[in-house]
Formats: sequence, C-alpha cells, structure tokens
Amino acid sequence: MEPVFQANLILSTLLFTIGVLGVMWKRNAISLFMSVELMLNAANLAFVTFAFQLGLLSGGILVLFIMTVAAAEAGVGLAIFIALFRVHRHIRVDEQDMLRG
Amino acid sequence: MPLLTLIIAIPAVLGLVACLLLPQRLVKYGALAIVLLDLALVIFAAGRFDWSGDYQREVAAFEHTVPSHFQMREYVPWIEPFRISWTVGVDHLSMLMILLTAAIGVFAVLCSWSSIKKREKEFYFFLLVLQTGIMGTFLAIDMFLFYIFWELMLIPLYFLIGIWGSKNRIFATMKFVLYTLAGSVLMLVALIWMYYTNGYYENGVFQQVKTYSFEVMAHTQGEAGPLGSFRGAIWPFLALFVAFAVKIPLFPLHTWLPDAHTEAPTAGSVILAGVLLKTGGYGIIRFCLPLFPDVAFALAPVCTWLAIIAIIYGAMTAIVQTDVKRLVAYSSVSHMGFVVLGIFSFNAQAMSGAILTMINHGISTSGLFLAVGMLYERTHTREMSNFGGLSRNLPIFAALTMVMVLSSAGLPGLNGFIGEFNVLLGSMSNVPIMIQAHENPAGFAAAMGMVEYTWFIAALAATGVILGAVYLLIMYQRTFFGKLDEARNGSLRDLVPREWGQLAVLSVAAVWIGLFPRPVLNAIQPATERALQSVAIGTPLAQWDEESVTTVDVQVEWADASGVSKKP
Amino acid sequence: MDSSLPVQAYVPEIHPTGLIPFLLLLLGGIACLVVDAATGKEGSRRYLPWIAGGTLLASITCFFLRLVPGEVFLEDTFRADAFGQLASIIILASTFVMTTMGPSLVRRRNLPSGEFYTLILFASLGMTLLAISNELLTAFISLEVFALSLYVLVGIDRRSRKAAEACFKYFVLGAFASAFLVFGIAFLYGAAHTTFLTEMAEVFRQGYVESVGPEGAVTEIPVNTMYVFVGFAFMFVGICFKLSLAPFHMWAPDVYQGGNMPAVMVVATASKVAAFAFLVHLVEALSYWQGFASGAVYIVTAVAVVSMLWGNLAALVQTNFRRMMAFSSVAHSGYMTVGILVLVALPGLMSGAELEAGQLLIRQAVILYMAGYTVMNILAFGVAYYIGGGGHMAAYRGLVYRRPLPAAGMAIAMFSLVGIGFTPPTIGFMGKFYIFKEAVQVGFVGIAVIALLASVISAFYYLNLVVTMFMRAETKPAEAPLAGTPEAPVQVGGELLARVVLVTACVLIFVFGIFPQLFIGLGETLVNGAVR
Amino acid sequence: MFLLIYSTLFALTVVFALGVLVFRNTVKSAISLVFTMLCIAANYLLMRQEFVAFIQVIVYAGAIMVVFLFVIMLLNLREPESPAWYLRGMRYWGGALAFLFFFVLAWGIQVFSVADLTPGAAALEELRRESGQAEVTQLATLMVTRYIVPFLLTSVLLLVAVIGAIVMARRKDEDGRDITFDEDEEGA
Repeated sequence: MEPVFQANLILSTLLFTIGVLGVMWKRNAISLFMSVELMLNAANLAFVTFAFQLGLLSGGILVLFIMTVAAAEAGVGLAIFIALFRVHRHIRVDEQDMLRG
Repeated sequence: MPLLTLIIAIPAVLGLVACLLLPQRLVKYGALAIVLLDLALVIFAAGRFDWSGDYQREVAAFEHTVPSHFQMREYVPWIEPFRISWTVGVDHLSMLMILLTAAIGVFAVLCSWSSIKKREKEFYFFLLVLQTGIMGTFLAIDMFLFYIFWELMLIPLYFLIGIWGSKNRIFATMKFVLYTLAGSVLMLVALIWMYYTNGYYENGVFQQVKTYSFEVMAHTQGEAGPLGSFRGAIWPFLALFVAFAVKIPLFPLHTWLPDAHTEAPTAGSVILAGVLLKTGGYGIIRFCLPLFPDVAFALAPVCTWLAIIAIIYGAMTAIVQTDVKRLVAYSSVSHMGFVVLGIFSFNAQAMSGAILTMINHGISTSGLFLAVGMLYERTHTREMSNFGGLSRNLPIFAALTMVMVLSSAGLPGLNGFIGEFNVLLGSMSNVPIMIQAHENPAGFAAAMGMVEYTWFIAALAATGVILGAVYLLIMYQRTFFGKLDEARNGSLRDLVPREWGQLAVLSVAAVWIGLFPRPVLNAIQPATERALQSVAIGTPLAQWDEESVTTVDVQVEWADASGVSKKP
Repeated sequence: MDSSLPVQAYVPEIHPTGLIPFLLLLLGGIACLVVDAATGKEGSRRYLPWIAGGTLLASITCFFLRLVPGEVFLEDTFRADAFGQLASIIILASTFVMTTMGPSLVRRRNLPSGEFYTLILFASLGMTLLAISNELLTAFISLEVFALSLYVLVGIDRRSRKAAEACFKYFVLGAFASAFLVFGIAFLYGAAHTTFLTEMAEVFRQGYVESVGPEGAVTEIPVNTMYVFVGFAFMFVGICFKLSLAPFHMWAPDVYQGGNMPAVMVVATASKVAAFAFLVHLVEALSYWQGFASGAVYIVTAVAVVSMLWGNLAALVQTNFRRMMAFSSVAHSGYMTVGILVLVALPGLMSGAELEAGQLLIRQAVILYMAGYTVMNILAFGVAYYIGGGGHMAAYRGLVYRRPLPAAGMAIAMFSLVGIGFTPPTIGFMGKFYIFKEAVQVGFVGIAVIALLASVISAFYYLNLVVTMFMRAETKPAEAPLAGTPEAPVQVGGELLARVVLVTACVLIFVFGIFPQLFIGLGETLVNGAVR
Repeated sequence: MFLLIYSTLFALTVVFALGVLVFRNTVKSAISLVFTMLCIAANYLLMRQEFVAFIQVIVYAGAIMVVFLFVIMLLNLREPESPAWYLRGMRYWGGALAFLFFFVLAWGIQVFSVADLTPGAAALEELRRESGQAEVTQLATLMVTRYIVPFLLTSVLLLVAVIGAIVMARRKDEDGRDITFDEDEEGA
C-alpha cells in the first residue's frame, strides 16, 4: 500500500504541472480554465492522499470545500467568458490587447 | 520660552496663516514681517547665548545622561520606542549659521519684492517653509530630526525652482532633487545602522546604546565603540559624507548646482548659495568629524584632494561661462572647496578659516546673486555679451556690486580675504597628511602623492584664489565697463532704495568683517576648538601632540595653531 | 490534531460578539439585495449607498467597541489580534470610500446598484475574514469570496470593452493563483497534518506530529521539510499574484487601466492589505519550523528585490496614470515584502520573549505601512476619480491652475508615495522608515539600500506627475481633452462626503506621519479591553 | 493485483490529463478532463474515500463539466484552436521550466517522504471501527463543528457566485435596454 502514497503525490504533482502547462499554452480561455480545474484536482488528490497516509479525516472535508470553490469559480468565470465573448466574438487569450501603456 | 522651537516654527506656521488670511498684494509684507520677526528672535537668542565657550551641562536623552555643550536645549520625546525626540539646541557653530540664515532670509524676501508676479502667496509660503527647514537643520541635535529637516528643505526648493524658475527649470529641478535624494537616503540608512551599532566596551563587554541623539552618540564614541573603529565606521561615514558632499557640493557631485542656480528665481539662488550649501559643511563639522574621527582622519587626504579639484575646476569652469549666474554658481563650487579644504586640514587656523569662509560666502555670493537678479529684472538677460558699460547709467549699482565682487575675489581688507587666507595658511600644515606621511611613508598618503610637502596643497589652492580674481574681474569688467553697446541698456534705471539697501547692508558686513575680523573670529574660535577636540579623540592626532616631534620641520607652526593641546 | 478526534458531543467555543461585525456585513449585503428588489431603480440608487456605507461604518464601530476578542476565537478559526483588527479596519475604511464613490459611478455608467453594493459588502466580508483567519481553508474560501466579488466589480461596467478585458485577465490569473494557493495548502497540510495555523506553529515548534496508530500506539512523525517548503513556496506564489508582486504582477496594469476607478482603488488597497495580513500570520506560523528561514529567505528576498526594482523601473516609462500607479503598487508591495523578509529571518536570530517583541515590531511596521499605503492610494485614486482624469496624463497638465485643491491633494499623495528621502512628515515616510529600520536591524543593510535607491527612482515618476500638474503650462480650455467623453469630470460640488473623505485622507497622511505611534497605539487600545 | 489496477489508473489519469493539454478541439479537451476526473475518483475509491469519490463524480465530472460543455456549445467554440501556440519560444521555455520543477518535486517526494512512519489506512480503519460511525457521519460532524466557518462561508461564496454570474452574463442593462459598448478610452 505504501508506494501508492508516494506515487499519488507524484501523480498529483504531474497533474498540477500539466495544468500549469495548459495555462501557459492554451489560447482558448475555456481550455485555459479547464487547465486550472486540472490544477485544483491535483491539489485535491494531494489532500486526499495526505489524509489517507496519515489517517486523518479532515482531508475529505477540505476536498469538498475546494470542489465548492471550484464550482463557484466556474460559474463566475464562465459568465465572464460570455461577457468577453460579447465584446470580441471570441475568447482567445492572446488577442486581448486593448489595454496597454 | 521654547525660543529655538519658535525660531524654527515661526516662518512655516505664520507663513501658512499669512497665506490663508492675507490678500494677494499684502502677502509680501506679511512675509517680510515674519522673516524680520524670525531675525529678531535669532538676535535675541544670540544675546542670551553664552559666547565664552565654557558652557557645559549634564543633559538627558531618554535613559541616558551625558554632558552637552548645547545651549537653550529643548527636549521633547517624540517616537519613544525608537528613542526619537524633538531635541534642538544651539552652539557656536549653529548660532553663527542661524544668524546667517535669518539675515539671508530677509534678503530673499526683499529681492522677490518686484520680481515675483505670479502666485505670490504660494511663493512666499514655500520661501518661509524653506527657512523653517534650514533653521531646523542647523538646530536639530537629534539626528533623526536633523534628517527630517534636511529633507524638509527639499520640497519648497523643488517648488521654488520648478514653478518660478526660468526656461529649463523642470530639468534642473529633477536633477537637483534626484542628486540630493540619492545622497540623503544613504544618510538615512547610515543613521539607522548607527542606531543599532552604537555603543561602547565596558570591561571588554559591549554595551549597546541605541540612540539617535547626537550628544549621546558623540559621547559614546569617546569610549571607542564599534563606530569608533575604522572598519565599523567607514560605510556610515561615507554615506553621511556623500549626503553632505552633494549639498556642499564637492567636486564629482556638483553638477546639479549650476543648473539649479541658473534656473532658480533670485530668492531661490540667494538662499541656495547663501545658506543651503552651508548645511553640507555644517553637517561635516557637526556629524562626520566627531562621530567618525578615525575615518575622517584616514580619508582626509582624499577629501583634501577633492577639495583642491573643486577649487580649481570650479574656477576654471567659471572663467569660460558667458551666463553671469552660471559663473557665480561655479564660483560657489570653488569657494565651497575652500571650506572642505579647511575642514580636512584639521588645525585651528584652517578650521576657523573654513567656518568664516562659509559665512563670507553667504554674504558675498548672496550679494552677487542679488545683483544678478536686479540686473535680470531690468534687462531680462543674463548673457554677459548683452551688457557692457552699465556703470554709466547705474553708478550705485556698479559701486555696490564692486564691493561684492572684490569680497568674493578675496581682496585684502574685505571679508573674503580673511577666511581664505586662514584656510590657505592652515592647509599649509595639513595635519592628517603630515602625520600619515610621517608614520607610514610608503602608505596611503604617499600613494596620494603627498609627502611632507603640504605647502604644495596650499599653493594649488592659492591658484584658485588667483583664478577667482580673474573670472570675477572679467565678469565685472565686461558688465560694467567698456562701451555701452546695447542701445536698450542706455535707458536702465538705477537701483531703488529697497535694492541698494540690500546690497549696502551686505557691503557693510563685508567691509566690517574684512577690517575688524576679531569679534567674528572670537565667536568662531570655540566652534573651531570643539570641532578639533572632537576629532582628536581616538585619532593619532592626540598621541601626535604628546610625542616630541622632531622629524617634521613645520611641526612648530601647526602644533601651536591646532588647539589640540587642550585635552577634553 | 484531528487524527485523535473523538466523535462525540462537541460544543464549539464561540465568542458570539466577535462575529458581529462580520455578520453585519453579511446581513448588510443581503439587505442590499432585498431593498434593491423591493424598490425600483431610482429607489435603490438612493437608499443603497446609505445602507452599504452605514453597514461598513457600523462594522468598524464594532471593532472600536471591542466586540471582537483580541486573540484566537471561534475554535481557533480566527485570530483577531491587534494586527488583524487594524487590517480589518483599514479594509473596511477602504471599502467605505468605495461606497462613497459609488453613487456617481452607478449613475454615470448606469450600473446595477443592488449587485454593486452587495458585492462591495461581500468583498469586504471576505477581505476582513482573510485578514484575521487563522485557518488555511477559511483563508482560502474568504479569499475566493472577495476575489470573485472583485472580479465582478472590476467588470461590472458592462458597457466598457476595456472593463471586460480587465475583468477577464484578473479572473484568469486569479484562478490560476488560487490553484497554486490550494496546492500549497495541501502540502502544508501534509507537513503539519492540520490546517490551523496555531496548531501548525505548535507542530513546527516541537518538530513532529503525534499520530495514533492501529493499536493505540503513538507514532511521532517528523515534519517533512520538503513539504513545508513546497507548501510555502506555492502558497507564496498564490499570494504574490494577489499582491501583484513582481514576477506575478501581469494582471495589475491591465486591471488598473481597464477597471472602474472605485473598484481599482479597492483592488489596490484593501485586497492587498487582506492578503498581506494573511501572509504575515502564515509566515509567523511557519517560521517556527527550524530550517524555514534558511530556505524561505531566498524566495522572499528575490521577490522583494525584483518587485521593488522592476515595479519602479517599469513605472518610469508609463504614460498612463493608472498603469503608473499599478507598477508603483508593485514596488510598494515589494517594500512591504521586506517586512515579511524580516519576519522570516527573525526566528533565526533571536528566540523567546525577544523574538516575540521583534515580531511585534515587524507587525507594527507592516500595518503602519499598509495603513499609509491605503490612505495615499485612496487620496490619489480619489482625486483622479473626481477630477475625471482617469489615465490621461494630459488631464493633469496644469491642473493646479484649474482646480488647485485637488491638485494639492494629489501632490500630497505623490510626495507621500515617494516616502523616504523626500517628504519626512508623511505616513509614506514613516511606514518605510519603520520597515527598513527593522531590515537594517536584522542585517539586511544591502536590501535596505536597494529599497531606498528604488524609492529614489520612484521619486522620478511621482514627481513627474507633480511637475505635470504644477509646472507645465496650463491647458487651454479648447484643448481640454475630456470634454464630452465618459471621463468628463464628476462634479464634486454636491458630494460633500467625497470632499470629507479626501480631506480626511490628507489629514491622516500628516497626522500618522508625524505621530505614527498614534496608529500603533490604536491597535493596542482595540485589543486591551477585548472580551478575551 | 492492486498494483496492476493502480498502475493502470495512474497511466490513464496521466494520459487523459495530457489529453486536456494536447487536444486542440475544446470539446475533446473537455471530455478528456471528465475522464481525468473519473480516474481521480477511482483513485479516491482505492484510498477508501468513498464519499469524496462520489462527490467528485457528481459535482466535478457531473455538474461543473456539464457547465463547461454548455458554455462551449453556447459560444460555439468547437472550432479547433489555431496551431499558432507553438510558435512562441517562450512557451517552450515555460514548459521546460515547469517540467524541471516537476522532476525536482517528484525527486523530493521520493527522497524526503517518510513512508515507514506513516500509520496509513490502518489508522483510519481503526478510527472508524472504534467510533462505529459511517464515514459520512464523521465528515458531517467535522464539518459542522471544526469546519463550521468555512461551511458557512461557502454559502456566501455561492451567493457571490450567483450574483456575479448574473451580473456578468446578462444581456440587458438597468433600463431593460440591450447593452451597447462605448467607444471609451479608459474605464470610468
């Protein structure tokens, strides 16, 4: 059982890295935000793994809360994307350049 | 009565009130009344001042009790956890400086009388705040308070030059601000650092003395704390010295001065040259020497050379100027070089010469700037080629300016001569260089190109005096003599009483100091002694005095003059 | 630690009075929604500012009435020491200023006032809770509460394209940052087996976690250094985004430029105060771990130095007032991070009562700086808002000739923002003095010098604005760039409250600048007579 | 057997996560994310966190992702992303840095983890047996006692999210007119 613990942490880190890469590489805001969700999932996996390793209960609670936050963020975020879509008819991240010095 | 606090506060506070209450056309009368009141208070304080030089008493600064020679001391704790207090006091040096400040303040108001036409309220307000800042700088004993006043001088001058200046004013303002800022932030770091490292050794155990009080710090330095050693003190010394050197301004840091002077309104120039530059010299004598005697001693050759360069460079540059105001500005660089030279010669004659030169420079250069301002007001130009033959139409002006020019050039019989002559004589026996060259012939001093031939320094500095006569007389000649070739200069009106009154007062002062220097020198002497005593603690100077020195020929001269034989 | 949690009848220890200011904010927010629904458009525009502003003032009053206990309360979830309470008051004051700016903004841009004021109140709730939270999850959710509110407030002006873009960028980078924050929390949880900062500090102090094994055997699990550092590093990155510290500041210029001025003001002041207060609590807890300083010092130093230098250098070349303020805020966050740096390094230098005294001094310095920063920014943004200047430097040209008092106010704000080396008796000076003094004390002389030289650089662009306002020629009325645009000045004439607020800011800059101990003493007054 | 299942799950998770990264079609990317989340849920099951696993499936894979797909459809974002993204060298550097960071981290976890000392699942089992309560009960108890504040705060968060979503997504302004864009230079 023990290797699972370490492997899970590595898996979590890997998922987080992939999420970071997604944020850096994706042009589409929705894909980008999905990468953020992936990062949050990685954090959740780490929480559950730690809770499992140490025999703690609170890990599950934390995960539940983080899921709620993710849901709230998704709600607002997608609404913001819709608002931006109305401005540009697209939500490509690297073409947002109205604001500059 | 908190006399000194009143002296500091009155210009700014009453200035604010006057600007809020008085109508536009009366503000200048209000400002004049305020500066006159301030002058009266300063004279009153001078009357109550114990000029003998023996004054000393125990004073308290937070939990410490130390002997102090500051008179009329006022002490109010301010930020107690950090031991910051409102401590002001006056000794001989600062007394002379505030007398000068209060007097120059009056001239600054008078010379703006007709030349400032836009936004007079704000102008006089900033002028008065500037006076508060300078007074505070000269009177603060708490070093944090000193820093605050030091910085407070900047803002009003920033506005004075930036709003009422001439064409290039914004460039000049920013240059001036950034130079002084860079210097003074270093000073703040040094002050904080000194706060934490100050202390002394008692039976080999280090006793930390956290303080911003100059009195306490100067006292603990006598006990050879970490700041008393060369390694511990070199950085804070350099930080403080750079801050002061920017203000003086010493050679590599002087480039803000000509711009600031050229662009400033007359009042700004007068205060800048007359008083503000002295804060640098004052700071060195007040803080750098007593707190870091070892470092000051060790670095004296470098400072001496910088002073020499400043003297000659300033004079040479002044010769080629065509703008009268710029010429006077560069002459300031040259004259203030004499001050630094005098200070770092470390003997009584040079030191008293340095202090006197500060005062003389305040009188004569202020006079020159006043004269240039009056000329500018009439002709709206400062180019020398536009003048010539003015003495025909403006005889009073020409005569009074003549006195100022000769005073600045150091003509015997006028004040400039006394100060510079003392500095030259004193520098002929530049103590640190002689001692260092003697004790360590192959060492630092030798590397600086100085062996025992310190007369060489005096000779170099003397070329500055000669060059000074050259550029000032050239300027005078091209402005006042010769043909009246510009037609419009023919219709210029001579000075009104307000104007020639100012120049006359300054001329009288110049002549008086030149002919009867004794009272002033007597007033300066305790300040000189104090400065040299403070620097003698912990330096080879003290031991030097005790040894029977036979190897140096000029020993007799300086040992008599230095005044270090009186042990503290 | 909850591994040994007996699941039984469990009565949480609650100090109900401590929750009153926060409940007030919650109820105020809901009241705004209800009133908005009950009254029409005009009605809500008339009443809601009063409700929101009143709620915020009442909430501040609760702190002054000492209803909030001075230490940890509510099952250790909150730690409302003097620092946290002062931070809360600063936050509430800043959001209060936003409500005073609200009416003109709502009317001018035709905004939904119900949502506007509700979100302000919820944002202030989130920020105050973050400032006093003693538990990582609470901190995270509070942060999300105010972050979501602020995203929406920045983009609430739907008619503005730039606001939409600013809102979008703020949101994307904010979400990215909060993922970092959560990941960091996970690793700290793995290291200390708890999310409560006080327990975490205890664990780090003793160096191991007691864990009950299968047969009741107690195992001592040593704290994993790796997890502590990874946890701190990720959390720090997450917070850096919120604080717009240097490598993570990309959103700041765009949000400052595109968002509406009142929201930007809160983003610039209150949200940073909240994040900083939380960072201070976090670092204090972590710094009990022995090896913490040796590693974390490098991270924090790098961030602080890069922020100070990059923020100031980038601000030099800005031609837009708002972007300039954004980069200047980067630099100011950097100065404050010097305080954090000292906090990180302190346990390595001293211990026991001396350490506590040292930490207290740092907290005082940081809170003073934050108060000063907030006041100065409120003044600067407030003046910019009411003269309708927005970002155009042209709008400030010769301002003093047209509107002398706002120009004077702006000049005071700029001088104070320069802080050290130029304007001694202002709060900007004192804040920097307090922080750099501590930095010098623990031996970071080099960093103090860098910070001070950075503020000399900053003098250049701040004074450039003063030069523009005071020394450049007056703009002819015909050339006035703003006539008829959405940026046309708000008429302050009727808005007495706005004038009062701005004059108060001016006065506070000098009062706290001359007597900084007044402000710090205020914190002690708040806590002394507390319930607990 | 366990190891085989776990390894497969590990591989599948990574593959699906990489799918999120490399699919240029947004819909495919989203579907891939759903599968990643399902894999993570299975991982939770392996760690005996049944409740969390169910919530993961219901909330994440079920609700959140449906919203994502809904928005993708609504905004008609099904066209593939243009392949321009790999043209920027900076992104490669970023990627290299991220992976470097990952390897350092993974190495750290390998080296520094103290697997021997951890009580692991056995302790959790023990705790459950002793208390005689279901996992959900325990979680619920914890949630309304120690974690009551976050629990309450979550409600505020959801309220904020609702208000925010309404504000940002609506089409009409206060007067019921369609929102039109200003040609403004700056925000207000």
